[in-house]
Amino acid sequence: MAAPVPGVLAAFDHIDGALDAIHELKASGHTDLTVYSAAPNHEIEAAIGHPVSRVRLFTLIGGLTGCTAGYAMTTWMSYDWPLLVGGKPIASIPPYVVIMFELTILIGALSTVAGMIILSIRRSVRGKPFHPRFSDDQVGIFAPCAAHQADAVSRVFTTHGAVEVTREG
Amino acid sequence: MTAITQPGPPLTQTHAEVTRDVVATLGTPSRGYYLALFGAVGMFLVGLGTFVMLLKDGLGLAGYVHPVMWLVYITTFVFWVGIGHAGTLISAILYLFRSPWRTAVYRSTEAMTVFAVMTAGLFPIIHIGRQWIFYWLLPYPNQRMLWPNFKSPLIWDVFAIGTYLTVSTTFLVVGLVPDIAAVRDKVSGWRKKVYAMCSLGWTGSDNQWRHYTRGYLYLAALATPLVLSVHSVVSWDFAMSIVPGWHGTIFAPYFVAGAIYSGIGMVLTLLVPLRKVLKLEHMITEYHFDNLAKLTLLTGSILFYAYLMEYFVGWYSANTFEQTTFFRRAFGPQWWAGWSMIICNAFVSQLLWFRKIRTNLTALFVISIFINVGMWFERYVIIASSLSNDYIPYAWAQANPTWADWGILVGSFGWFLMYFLLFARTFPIVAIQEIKEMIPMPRRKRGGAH
Amino acid sequence: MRKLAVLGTLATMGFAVGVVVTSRPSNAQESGRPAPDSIAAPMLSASDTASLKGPRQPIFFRHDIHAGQFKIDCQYCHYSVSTATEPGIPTVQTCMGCHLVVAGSDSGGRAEIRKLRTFYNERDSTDAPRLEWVRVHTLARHAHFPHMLHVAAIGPTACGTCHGDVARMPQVWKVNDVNNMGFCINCHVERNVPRDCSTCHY
Amino acid sequence: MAEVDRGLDRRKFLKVLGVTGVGSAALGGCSTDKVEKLIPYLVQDPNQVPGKATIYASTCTECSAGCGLHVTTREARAIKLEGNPDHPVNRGALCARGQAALQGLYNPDRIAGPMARNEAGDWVKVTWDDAIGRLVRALLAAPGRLAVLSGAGAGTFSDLFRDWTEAQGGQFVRWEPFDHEAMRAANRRIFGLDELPAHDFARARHIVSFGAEFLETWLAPVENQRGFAEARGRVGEGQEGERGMAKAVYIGPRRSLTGLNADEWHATTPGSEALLALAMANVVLSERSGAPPDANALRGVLSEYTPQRAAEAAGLETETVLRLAREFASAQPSLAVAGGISAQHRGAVDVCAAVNLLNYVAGNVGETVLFGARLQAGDGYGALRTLQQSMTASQVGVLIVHEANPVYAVPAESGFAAAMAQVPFKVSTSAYLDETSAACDLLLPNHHALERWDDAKPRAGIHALLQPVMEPVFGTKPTGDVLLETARLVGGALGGFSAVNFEAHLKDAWASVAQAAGASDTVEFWRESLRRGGRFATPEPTVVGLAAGVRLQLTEPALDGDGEFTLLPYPSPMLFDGRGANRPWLRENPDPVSKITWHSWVEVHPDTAARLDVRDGEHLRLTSPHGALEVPVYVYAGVRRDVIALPLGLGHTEFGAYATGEGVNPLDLLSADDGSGFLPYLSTRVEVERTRGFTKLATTQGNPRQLGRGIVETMPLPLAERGLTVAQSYEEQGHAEHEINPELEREAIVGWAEVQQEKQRFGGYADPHPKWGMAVDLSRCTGCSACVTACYAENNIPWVGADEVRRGREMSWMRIERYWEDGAHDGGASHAESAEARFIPVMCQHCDNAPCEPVCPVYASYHTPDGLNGQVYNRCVGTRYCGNNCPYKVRYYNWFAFAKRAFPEPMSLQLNPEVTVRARGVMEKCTFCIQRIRSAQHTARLEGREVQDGDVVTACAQACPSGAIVFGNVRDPESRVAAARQHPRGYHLLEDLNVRPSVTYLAKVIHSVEA
Repeated sequence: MAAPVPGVLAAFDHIDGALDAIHELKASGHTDLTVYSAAPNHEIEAAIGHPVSRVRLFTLIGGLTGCTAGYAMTTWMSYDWPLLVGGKPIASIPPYVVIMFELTILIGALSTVAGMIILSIRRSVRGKPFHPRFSDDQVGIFAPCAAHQADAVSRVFTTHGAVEVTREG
Repeated sequence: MTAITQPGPPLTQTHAEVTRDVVATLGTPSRGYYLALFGAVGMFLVGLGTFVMLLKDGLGLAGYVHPVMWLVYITTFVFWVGIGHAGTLISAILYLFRSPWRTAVYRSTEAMTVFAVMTAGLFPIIHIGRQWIFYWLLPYPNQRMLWPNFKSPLIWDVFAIGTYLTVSTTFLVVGLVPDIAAVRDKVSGWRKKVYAMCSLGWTGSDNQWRHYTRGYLYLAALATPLVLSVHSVVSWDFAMSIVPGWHGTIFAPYFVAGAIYSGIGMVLTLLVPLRKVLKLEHMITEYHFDNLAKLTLLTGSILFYAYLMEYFVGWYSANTFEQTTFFRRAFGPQWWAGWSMIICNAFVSQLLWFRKIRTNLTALFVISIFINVGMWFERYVIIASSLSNDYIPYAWAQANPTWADWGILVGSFGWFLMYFLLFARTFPIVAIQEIKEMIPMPRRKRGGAH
Repeated sequence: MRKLAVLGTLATMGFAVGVVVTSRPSNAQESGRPAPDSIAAPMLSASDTASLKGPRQPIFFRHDIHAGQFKIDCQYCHYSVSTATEPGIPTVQTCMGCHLVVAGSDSGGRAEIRKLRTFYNERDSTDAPRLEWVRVHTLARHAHFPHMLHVAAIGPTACGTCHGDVARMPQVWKVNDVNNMGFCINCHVERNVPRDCSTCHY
Repeated sequence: MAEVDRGLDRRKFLKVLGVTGVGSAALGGCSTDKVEKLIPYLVQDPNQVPGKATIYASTCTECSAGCGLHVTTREARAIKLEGNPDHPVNRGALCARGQAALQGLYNPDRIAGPMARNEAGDWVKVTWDDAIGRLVRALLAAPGRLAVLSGAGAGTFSDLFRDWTEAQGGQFVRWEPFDHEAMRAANRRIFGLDELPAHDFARARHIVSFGAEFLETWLAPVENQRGFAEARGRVGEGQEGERGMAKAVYIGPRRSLTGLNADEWHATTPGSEALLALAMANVVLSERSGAPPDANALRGVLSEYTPQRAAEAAGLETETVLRLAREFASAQPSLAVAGGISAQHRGAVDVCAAVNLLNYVAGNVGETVLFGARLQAGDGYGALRTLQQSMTASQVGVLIVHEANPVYAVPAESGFAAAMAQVPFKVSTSAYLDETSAACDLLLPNHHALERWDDAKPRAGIHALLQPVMEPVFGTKPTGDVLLETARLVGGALGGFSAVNFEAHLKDAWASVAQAAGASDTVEFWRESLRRGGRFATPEPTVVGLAAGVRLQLTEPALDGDGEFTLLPYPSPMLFDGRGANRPWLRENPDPVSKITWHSWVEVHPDTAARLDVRDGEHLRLTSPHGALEVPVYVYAGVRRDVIALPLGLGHTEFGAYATGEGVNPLDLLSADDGSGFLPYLSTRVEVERTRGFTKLATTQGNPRQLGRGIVETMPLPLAERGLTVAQSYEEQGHAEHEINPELEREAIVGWAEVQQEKQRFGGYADPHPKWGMAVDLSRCTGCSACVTACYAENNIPWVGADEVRRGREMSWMRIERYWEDGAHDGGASHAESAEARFIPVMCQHCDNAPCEPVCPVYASYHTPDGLNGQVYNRCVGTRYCGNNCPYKVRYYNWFAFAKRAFPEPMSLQLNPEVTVRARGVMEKCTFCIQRIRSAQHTARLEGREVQDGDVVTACAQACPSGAIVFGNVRDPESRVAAARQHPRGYHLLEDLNVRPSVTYLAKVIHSVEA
């Protein structure tokens, strides 16, 4: 396990309390929050204010790669050992569009997943505390902070109705 | 529109209840489940035994005749590919359309998709004459320096089915990850360890959700054209040929509609008993069935239209070959298959105009069985009846399926059900996180922030 | 027909005598004076075959002696190679054409030649022993390889292109996997000759 | 049966085979893990070069026609039989039965060596010395009480056998089932000549057959067929021939293949043929001058045979009889033939005599009926009956049966088997344990005709040779050698037979032939004769006149029994008299008329079938005074309502695995009556009764009608003579315009095709190549199916058996489709009597835009640079998409490992090493005999020249007796096929699909039907 990150972990039953806490912490300079939720939540997203995920770039590049690969593979392979079938040209583009399309989707999808994994790993949750109830019905907020800030942060959490506040590290 | 915008699950449910109820489905299964599983495995073994016989003696064991060179195996292949389509339609297209009713059912339909496509994927291998060299269809570098023929619709099939299987599996797995994490956090012992491994370190952190939701959206966007393309490509297996009764321009939309129709039929067949067995009545409700039934009605009507058009074009073309084919489809030696298809698909689906029937689960189940049978017959008719009387009358012949055909068909159902049952028992069959997304989290103050 | 056979036998015998005569100098190479263009074949006996590459044959026939040392042309024994699709395995009669006269220079060789003579002499008896060479090069039966065209196209080095330098092999082994389509195709691509499927497969 | 040892001597084979192993073995992937052995020849036949075919000339012994053979051997085993182009009878062609002789050679049911019965009556193997010793002791024990029944054709062997028998005071009878006794009797009666004449069909401008199946079994079918095609296929080939298409008329109760090829069929009452022929002769004689002078003497005799009388008896209109007679008279020369086995009723001699008169008064004798040819014939059925009487009377001590199977081929009622039981010692030289040899005491199996020395004199002027083309497959011994060896051991009267063996005897005999021919070098004469296949000369026709005192006493042919239907047994075009029943090629080659394979059937008229309430496949029980049979029905409008027809050839009780217990033998219903010196086949009335039995007919036919799809295009003769194309002919006849594609559309298609073709020229496709093509003249094709067997033999096509044929799985790369043309567009198999048959051989069309090619995922089906539709078996994974997408349905799939079952040892020795044996799971189809193309190209390359027209002849084209098939390079403007492709009658099958086939069909020309 990675070394524990020092900070304060809070659990909320109520979404509005959690949002208020996020806003307040962000206002007080705690931008590096980790917010756990059991389901994606627009309000949390908005509160944290991350830019749009760059996954779409992976999708685009993957898709274009697939399309190109589809074209290149079919055409090259046709000419590598030219064989005539049914009076059609050696490399006949219309049927190859199907292959191009399929590879666009295939590589696009796989690179999207790869993008999701890579991007998620880049901002790792390693060492950050987690509680199983976050995947059930609570919202968890972890604010990494030095020991001297812990009290202030804990206070913000309690004010906004955190059901449980623990200090880590 | 009101029906669609009305959210699915009862609002009284809380996030905790959702987790609890869904995780409960993974508990010790009932005797009924084991019976079903044994039944499925038994059916699979029947298929396996038949396949071994085919490997040993050859495809002649099946009912093929010259010139009906494709029969039950390709029929069943198309049938299973078609089944898959409903899943992707519900999970991807309806996701993009933000249809709220999909959430409760999409996981099961998507699992059905994956297993149906897995089943379908077996058939090209079973069906070819030299099963042991099926990999020659893949473009891999070899010492013979040979490549496959990309002009062949069968190679398109390889790519289409391969892509479809990969993408729909990916889509299913991606959707499962947060739910597995939820299960992980609810169970203990070795199961926890297994689920922990499968959850890929999911915590539901804001960053994970950020990329996840985007990625999921794009996957849905990529899967959407697949729904249309895969069965179009499968239809081109037929439409690209010159067999009368096959080479119709209508085939792609006709097949896609048929695929979705049959897929929803299978969804209904599976969900009606499943929600009972897994006690999910409060999550999968009449509302969902009503919507599924409407979709069935829509695609069934498209199919009805396609049937009419086929006959119309056959007549209008003034092409003697087409005319003969369609005449014999309706009144030839295998008229019973032709009429089964029309009655089961075109006529029975029209019953769904009635709300009473749409919301009556018993009726829906019966209709869904008709749909399954009818759609299997549709492919059988298209394949067997078109091939049995094409251009050269002297070569006409009727095929009669044999035990080897039925054995593989039964086996395919066994194989499919086996996986589906194992899945339903192992992974959340209802998408936990998406249902939670539908249920607003409790607030301290009434009104809320936004 | 019979006349032809007689003529053939006579010609073979004549050739054998010639070989014996011309092989005299090559005896000298054992004393370290190899004849020009002639390859010295090592002294080996049948008991050494196990250590040699290639399958062990019923008669320890030395291609290195016949083709290497004595420089007998491949087509002398494999006579149909330039006219027919099959190169032909020489008949025992062909061997006997020489070995009626040539008895071998060392005891090992003499023993092998005695085996050959046994096969030949007992040819008419009802339970005659059968000479079964172990096949080294086999081509799948769905591939047609007309030997004569390849010999005509490639010329004198044709045999070695696929079979390796048999003239240096005490016991023939498989140098190239001729039953490997890539092996054929490489050559066809290099030489820019047809590689249409139906050139070989029909 | 079980005691018979059919195991063969493997050692012997290996001696035969020598190197390269059995060049067949199924395609089993590339695995070479197995240690294979190479066995060198000890001493090699100098004629055999490994990898090269050696061809020997020989003579066919499958029927009395005596066609010349070219036997192709590879690695010293016969792999293919083709006709000898120098032979005057068959001129290079060969019928299906002749080609199937190979399956007689390699039949696993052949008796492997001499056998005798032990005390318990079981068969035991004995040595040849022992066997001959037994024969010698038996001969010595019964001096002068020897009888020999031989089916061997005329020649040195037959002479030796006769002399050998007679030297011992024995009785020698030469007999074969279809011996045309009635024709000979009639020739005696009318012309005073006891001989069978030759018939020149090619010169005839009008052909009338009174029940003679001259395209299938009558006299020399291959020769007849060639002549028939010549007579009818001259349309549009140069100015002279244009008006030369002969009209053919068939008269008889059943429409045989010959009948189907005729322009008219008259289903006359059985027994009325003589009256009809005489009435025609009467009309001809009275209306036409030019009859030979002595014919005038007939005027009085003939005058009582009026057309009215004949019409009444035959069930025709008087007008029709008059028309038939006038047409016969006006086309000169014409030809009338009779004496077919299926019309051999008790008045058969009268019919033949009447036809003789008809030919005579029309001036055809000497023109198209050529006496002096003296076609070989046996001693006749009467001699067999006499022999049987002496056997019954215990006058025979030793009976030797050679190449005859009387226990099968004579009605059981004759009691021949019982008579045999009276003979203390019976010897058979049969190669098979058939019905007769099974009743014998000693088996001395003869060499197959391809394994032994012999000669043949099938007719005057032809003295052909048979030579061993390979080592014997089994431990058999030539009967000639046995006779000579026996003679040495018996001594005494037989002391004169001094030759060491039959080969020496034959050469001695030929030395005198050489002397007679004035050859100085007898060895050279022998060698040259052997190379050419014999000595061939055309004898001058004998000038014949009417015999003194020609009188006509027609007797109403009597029928046994009082059943409702007249039974018409007819010789099977494939199985002949039953000798082909154990050859799978013949069993699986569909009957040209019924398209049924493997089993027996009974032909019933549709109206009769409706009345009896039977459909195809339902069983009928036939009961005659002599026996009863149960057979599945085939509803066929080509038989009269009061006639039911049954093919001969099946129903063997002993013959081997392929034949025993299969089908029924119609002879069981017949009486053995011998009153007239021949066996009257058409002599019985039967009761029929429907039973509960049902056998799905093993037919290769799907729908029997073309449904207006223009598969077999036809053209009326006048339009064809004007050189119109098929489309123009449709227009001319006022049919809706036969538009394939509108002009604009065609331009678009052609323009598009050009753009596409531009993009095809790449790699190997850019070089100049020939383009192979084929043309089939449907005016010449008679549907005889010789090409089908040729294709099986050449291309290692496995037979599949009745059950698989029922599932349509026959592998016949080339099939002869037979359509009924009766105006009906669909419906069941039954058709109107007026239906015309249309035959068309359909094989892979090698389309330029082949639909089968682009759908193959692995390029197993692709286009070769030389325009072939290639099929790479080893690349095929078996998706069968190509088969679905082939509009001609000419791709055949190996549903099982058919080849394994079809080629048991030693039949596997017949496999053509040039052609891959297909494994299960792969698609196969006609390759245009690509092995022959490649072989010709190899030869041309070694010789440094181009392949020339005629270098490549496909197996089907080679075998075709009608010369209907032409093959060659269509890019060579000089080639015959290029000319055929330009022929106005040329069309492509399903042309509107724009698949551009390489096979061109020439529309069938028909005489206008309005007559």
